[in-house]
Amino acid sequence: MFGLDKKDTTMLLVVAIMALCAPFILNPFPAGSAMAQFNAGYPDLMQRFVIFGIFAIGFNILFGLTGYLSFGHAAFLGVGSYSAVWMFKLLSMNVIPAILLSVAMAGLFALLIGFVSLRRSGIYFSILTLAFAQMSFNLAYSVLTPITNGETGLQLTLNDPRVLGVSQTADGSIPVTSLFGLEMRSTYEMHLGPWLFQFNAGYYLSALIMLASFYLAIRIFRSPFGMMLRAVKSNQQRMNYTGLNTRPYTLAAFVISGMYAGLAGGLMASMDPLAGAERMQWTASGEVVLMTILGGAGTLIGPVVGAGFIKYFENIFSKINDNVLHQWFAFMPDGLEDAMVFIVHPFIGKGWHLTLGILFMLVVIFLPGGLVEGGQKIAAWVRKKRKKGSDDTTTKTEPAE
Amino acid sequence: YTNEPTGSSVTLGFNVPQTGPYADEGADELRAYELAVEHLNGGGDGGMMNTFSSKALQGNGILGKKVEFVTGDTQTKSDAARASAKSMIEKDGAVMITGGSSSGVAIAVQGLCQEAGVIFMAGLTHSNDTTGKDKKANGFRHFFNGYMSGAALAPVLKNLYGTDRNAYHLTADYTWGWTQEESIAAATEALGWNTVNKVRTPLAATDFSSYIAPVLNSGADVLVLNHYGGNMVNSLTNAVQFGLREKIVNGKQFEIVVPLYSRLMAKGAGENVKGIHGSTNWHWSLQDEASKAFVKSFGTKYGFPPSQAAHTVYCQTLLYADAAERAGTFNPCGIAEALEGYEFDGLGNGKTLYRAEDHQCFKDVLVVRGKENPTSEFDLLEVVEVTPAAQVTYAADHPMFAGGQLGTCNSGT
Amino acid sequence: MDAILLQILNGLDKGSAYALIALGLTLIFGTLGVVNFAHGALFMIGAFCSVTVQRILTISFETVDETQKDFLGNPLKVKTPYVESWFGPETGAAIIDWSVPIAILFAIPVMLAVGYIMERGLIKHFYKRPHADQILVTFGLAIVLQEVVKYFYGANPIPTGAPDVFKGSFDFGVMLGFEANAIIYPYWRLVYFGFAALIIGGVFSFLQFTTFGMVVRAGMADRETVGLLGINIDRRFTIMFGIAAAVAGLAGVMYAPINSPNYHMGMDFLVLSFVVVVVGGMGSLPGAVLAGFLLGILESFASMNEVKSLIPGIDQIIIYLVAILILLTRPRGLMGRKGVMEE
Amino acid sequence: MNVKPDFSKNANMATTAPAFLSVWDMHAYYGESYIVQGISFNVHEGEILALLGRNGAGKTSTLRAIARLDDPQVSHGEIWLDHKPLHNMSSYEAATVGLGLVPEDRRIIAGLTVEENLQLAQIAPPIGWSIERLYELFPRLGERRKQEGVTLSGGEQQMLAIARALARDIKVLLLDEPYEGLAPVIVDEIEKTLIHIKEQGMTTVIVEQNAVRALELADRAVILDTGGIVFDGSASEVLENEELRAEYLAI
Amino acid sequence: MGILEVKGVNKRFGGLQALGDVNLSVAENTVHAIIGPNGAGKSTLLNCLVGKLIPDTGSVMFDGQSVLGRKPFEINQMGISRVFQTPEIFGDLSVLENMMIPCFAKRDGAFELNAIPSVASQKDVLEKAEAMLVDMNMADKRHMNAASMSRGDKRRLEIGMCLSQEPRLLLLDEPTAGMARADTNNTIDLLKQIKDERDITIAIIEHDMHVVFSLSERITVLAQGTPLVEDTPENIKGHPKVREAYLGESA
Ligand SMILES: Nc1ncnc2c1ncn2[C@@H]1O[C@H](COP(=O)(O)OP(=O)(O)OP(=O)(O)O)[C@@H](O)[C@H]1O
Ligand SMILES: Nc1ncnc2c1ncn2[C@@H]1O[C@H](COP(=O)(O)OP(=O)(O)OP(=O)(O)O)[C@@H](O)[C@H]1O
Ligand SMILES: [Mg+2]
Ligand SMILES: [Mg+2]
Repeated sequence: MFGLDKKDTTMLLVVAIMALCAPFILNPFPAGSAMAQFNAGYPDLMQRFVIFGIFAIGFNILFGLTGYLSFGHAAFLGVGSYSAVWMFKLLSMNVIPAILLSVAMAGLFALLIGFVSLRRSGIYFSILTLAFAQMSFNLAYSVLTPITNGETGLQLTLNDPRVLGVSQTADGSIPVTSLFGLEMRSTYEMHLGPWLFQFNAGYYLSALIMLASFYLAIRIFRSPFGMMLRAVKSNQQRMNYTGLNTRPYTLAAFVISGMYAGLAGGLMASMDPLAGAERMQWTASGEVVLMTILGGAGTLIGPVVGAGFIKYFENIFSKINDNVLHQWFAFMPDGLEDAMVFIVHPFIGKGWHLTLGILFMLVVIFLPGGLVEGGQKIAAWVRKKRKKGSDDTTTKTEPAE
Repeated sequence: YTNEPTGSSVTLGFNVPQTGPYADEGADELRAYELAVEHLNGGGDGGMMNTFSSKALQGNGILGKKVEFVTGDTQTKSDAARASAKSMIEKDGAVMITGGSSSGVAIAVQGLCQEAGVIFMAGLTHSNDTTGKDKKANGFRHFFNGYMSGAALAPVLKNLYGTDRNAYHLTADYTWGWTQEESIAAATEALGWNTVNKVRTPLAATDFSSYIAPVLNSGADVLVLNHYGGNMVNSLTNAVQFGLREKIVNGKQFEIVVPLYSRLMAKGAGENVKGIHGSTNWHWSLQDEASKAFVKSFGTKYGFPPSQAAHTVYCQTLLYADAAERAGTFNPCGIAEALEGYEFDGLGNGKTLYRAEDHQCFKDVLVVRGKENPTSEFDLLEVVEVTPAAQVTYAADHPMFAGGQLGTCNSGT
Repeated sequence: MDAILLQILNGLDKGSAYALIALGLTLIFGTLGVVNFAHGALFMIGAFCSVTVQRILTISFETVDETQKDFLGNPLKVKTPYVESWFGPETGAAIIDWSVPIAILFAIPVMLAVGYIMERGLIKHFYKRPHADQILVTFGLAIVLQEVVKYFYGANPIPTGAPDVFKGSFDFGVMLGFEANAIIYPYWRLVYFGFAALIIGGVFSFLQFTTFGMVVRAGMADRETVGLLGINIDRRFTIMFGIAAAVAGLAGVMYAPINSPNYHMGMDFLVLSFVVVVVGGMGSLPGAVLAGFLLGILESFASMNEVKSLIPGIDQIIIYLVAILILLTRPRGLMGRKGVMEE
Repeated sequence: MNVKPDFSKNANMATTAPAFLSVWDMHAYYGESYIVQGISFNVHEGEILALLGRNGAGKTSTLRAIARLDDPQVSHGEIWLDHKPLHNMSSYEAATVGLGLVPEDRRIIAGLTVEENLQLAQIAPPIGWSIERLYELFPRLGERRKQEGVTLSGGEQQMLAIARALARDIKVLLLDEPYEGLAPVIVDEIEKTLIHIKEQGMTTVIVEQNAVRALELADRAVILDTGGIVFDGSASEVLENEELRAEYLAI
Repeated sequence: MGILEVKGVNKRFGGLQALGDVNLSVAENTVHAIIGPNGAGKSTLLNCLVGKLIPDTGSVMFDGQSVLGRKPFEINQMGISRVFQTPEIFGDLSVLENMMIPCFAKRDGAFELNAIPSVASQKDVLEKAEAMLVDMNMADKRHMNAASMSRGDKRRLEIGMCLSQEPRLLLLDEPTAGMARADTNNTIDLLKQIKDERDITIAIIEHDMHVVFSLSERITVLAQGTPLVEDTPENIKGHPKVREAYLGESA
């Protein structure tokens, strides 16, 4: 189906179903229960999951396939966001032109930076991209303030010109982003017993775009182009002496992944029309690197998983405070309750970084190849164990010949 | 309206930096929030509820609903702060968001609250823009701002250092720094001071030596550090290291001024703050009844005196609750109306006004000095002057605050 | 003229910090080939060694002073450090005053131990893993180290002064015939500069004049073959890592009086130190040092007002701009070796 | 196919002379792939053993396993060298008790000069031939002592790899295709050297595709196929046995 | 006028004259062998032909066009393919993929953004690659990771990759080194066959005289960077200087 083989089709369908049912899947706990803290099914976080998913998928096209580790991809995300917000300010609140401009601008920017940076490989390439991104960030924060609004970030105001639209709504507020009239923030709430599920227009738009991006990424991975990129990673020298020019291949990969980042940036701004310089900082670039590695670089679904993992911790764990802990452990006797709170305390709320750091380490140490590959290995191991139980012949790989 | 509380409780969102350089400030804010909630729900000794001029609060929550709260981490990044605030609004049903420790974050979250239709009570934000060009109908600020710092400091500086001075500004290169630089330069120039140079320093700078070294040679005899947080700690430390304060320039003792002071920063800069002047929103050593009551209940609960950030957010929580009681509703528009133009006393800075035109609060501003002989680790600043509110008040259409529109209140319907 | 001299001096000093951090990093990154995102954290731990020694020396007992009141109006508890009561107020105060230099002695074993544990416990398993994995694990470690420090010391910077004799500044200008105050320089920064020179010299002579450096380089290029030649390369890697940790830590110890240590200071330096190492050229110690000084000096120049008014914002980007220019004109940085981390 | 040698028929295993290097029932894996499938053979002191077989038969893997490199991993079996249990050692320990391997892809260390490559071999004791003596053996290396090792020509690299092994005082020399890429005259030279060091008591295992040459040099031969031993006997026996040569060596 | 004309090529490495005034003419559709002692400059000469090195002086013409100053991939697209002395393959890719890449390069040129259709849908390329694998006798390894093949197999794969490009000039640097005798013979046959079927010219460097003499029509002997003689195999075999400097007793 869709020009994919069976395995890929299944994967795409699974991802599609997960994405479309996310409001249910991510909200397993009844609202108001002690565990509700772990629910992630609210519009903003769901949007973030898929948007960062797009960002990471795109990053993986470059890093996973070619092995070129860019440490400046956040710059494209930032450019995308700024472009989108400017589009909202100047043209219209419709998200389509904004997203298109984001992708185009990010692509252009990526072409420029990629053209220069790809003259070098390995760590030298990484540092070049880092340097470009940091320059963009520093300039966006200071001298480019007229364009970026500096530290405060670019926001909509009540006096934006907006050619195809109004500066203010009738009641004197800033109009909201929409897709031909469908407001991105409009949310349908479904109460089902104690559960509350939220279906948000913006999320579904983002999810559909994510699915399209994911589909495109699968196609790229399975295409001759994808194979060439893996060949670049494996042996550039052989590429050259096989009559293949590696530069346009890597540049194309760089630009494509830059456009993915721009798309993510544009979507982010479409969901929440604000663009801040810190989106371009090296830590933001580092974050997408971590997402990709954590999920599994070079695997298709890994980056999305990694993105979800990090965003979940950032948004859920940081919000757990001692009060919540006391609620959880309320069933315990007082002394024990306090002890538990005391033990858990350093890892939640302001300690969420600590938990994240520890998890990073645990994942790399015990699941080399990232969450996805680790999961596969565990699954294979379990399968093998089960098989071993039934018949006791070890599978011997016959050596060649 | 958005997140109308239907049950027996009402949820407030406390959005403070819990990671990153301002984490300690954020932690202090959280302490104050918890204290405020305790007091609102009738626990503890009531703190400033007893000294507050409005008596609408009963100690039975707000409008009879028990106050609950959720916390989040702004990371001192606008994106993260907005994400955190959004989750409070979308997931936890918060009716009011408050907190923060930088102007960028405050402005970003204020914008969000305006769109979402909840009240935003800005925490620590000192930029003129928060209630200037970026003011919003749903947002209120209790903290003072760059202009007020200038207005409060100028007379003191005049008394101390005279009218014939050459000032050299080092300014953090982002919007807050610029507004403060503009305000202070204007205020000191009005005294007759000459501004020798205004130098912008990168936000990411950690070592300011290359900016400080040329100061002495520039003919300046006063150095103004428009820095906050780690920047300020480092630039002040560097300036003292270079021995600027021992120098005589133009026949005068060289001086350093740090317009925006906080006790936590003073602590970070250690001995270097001794004798250096600046302004602050509030200080625990104030001897009015309200301040004493607050210090007492905070100090008893946590074992050390509150910071100005703690004071600010505590006041804002009480003020929000009070406004809800007076308005009889949690509807943001009702609350905004109750707060607009509201005048009160008994929260530590004397008579205070929440001006309707820009939602800026006007109250006394403190000029402080690094203490020469501190008696304890908290006793780092001493109040030199309490500048009365009248002296720091400016017209709502003052050019430094021009540009934005307050807009109309949004209740999210 | 004096302004230029001043900025060169400044740059040398800034550069000595950069060089020192980059030197430690290049031992791990350029030589062992491990992308160590925890290097900044090692620097930070070094700085906190200073803080810790200061804290240990000022451990105090409390006496109640009825004449003074604390913030709650209770009688004030006055703290007196034990060292002051043991050695007398003056000697005691002097010892506390010298806590940063004393911390060097404390930091050496601590940092060697940290480096040893880190290498044996973690990094050892990552030599053969992809750089991506190294990034993830060391980044995780960096966060953990940071957060642990934050848990115990808070997020606020902690002032850690240099000994009194090194406070204040020295007037170079007068020595060179300029006006007074034209070129001033804090004493402690001179000390730092000297200290950096000492450490750099020490590490160089250890690695250049012994076969140790050659063996480690060979081991990184091809562990297997070096093992076949009877060399226990693991042990040498551990030693190298320990040295690198110690260099990073000592850079931090001495840096504490320059800027008050805080838990995230390592991250502030991290990106910069990677840039310095790469601009210097992978695998080259002299390259890292040279690049450190070069970037330090250029950064100082860029911060001059004359330059800034010519090119606005130049001081914000100078380092990155120079890095880009150098990497584009010299494929392997200033003095990089062929084949190190080019894939 | 997994052919286990039949020890009872094996004249060699039964010999009374004590084995100097002894491999017993060795099994080794690359990750999941089972490559060395139960190999046993002995080498006597001062003997040259030719280890032969087709591409992919497992010769290199066997040598690597004996040298205790990380890959392939020996899962079972024992390796003894001069009464020392190599199977309990790591590769550098094996090297210190007297094992020397000349790896098939030469493994000249990048970034080091010719001389440094040799010096590297003499850092850990015991030390064998002096560097000067090695230069006498391979004058080309002496001429290029300051050149970076990896820029040497293919044959020069091979010389360096052999020289590096001799720079250590070893008891057993494992050679993986030592003649590969060498000009015929040089092959002659090296052969002479091997005979020379054999006379001084060196024990050698040689893997070589040029089977005839290897067999002419060797005392005994072991033929591998798909990870198992299919022949173990004297070298001349192989040279004479048409069938064996045709089936496993295609000569 | 040969398809490849090398005139007056010089190349120095520091103090070392690696190539000194090399003239070489390779006639179209012949097999031309270049032999010579180790370090004679044979590989260096090949490097100058494929753009890896640029000669200090001299000219290199392929089919009437100069190759100097062109990038390696451009030279390859002109029709020159090269097999390296140490196998250069795509280690992380499967054997089949390794074989497909040159087919793509042949079909699509130096760059083609073929990002949407799947590899599986490129039937022409797949078939060609599969056929080549069968020719190279390694069809059973098609899904193996190329890096985990034995060395001889890697070399055969590389030859196959170059052949599947259908080059006009094939440069082989010791293609059969380390290859088992049976495969060596196969390779010789394959090369002969391909040369006859498709108008292909081959320049080969080899130390294995069996290969050299069974394949080549002309031989150039290179010594110390300069051509010593160029002649037919029969004459070279008997040439006293060549025997002395290169072949040794074994020839
Ligand atoms: N790293 C590896 N991972 C997996 N399999 C491997 C690896 N290295 C070798 N093999 C497999 O092990 C088998 C034996 O390989 P080995 O290199 O020992 O053969 P060999 O006899 O030395 O062959 P050659 O004469 O070609 O060098 C081959 O089938 C090869 O594919
Ligand atoms: N990059 C380089 N720097 C210095 N010398 C080099 C470099 N590359 C090759 N040489 C030297 O040039 C000479 C010719 O080398 P080349 O590789 O061409 O020899 P070759 O004829 O291919 O020998 P072999 O048959 O051993 O492969 C050798 O002596 C080698 O050491
Ligand atoms: Mg082999
Ligand atoms: Mg060669």
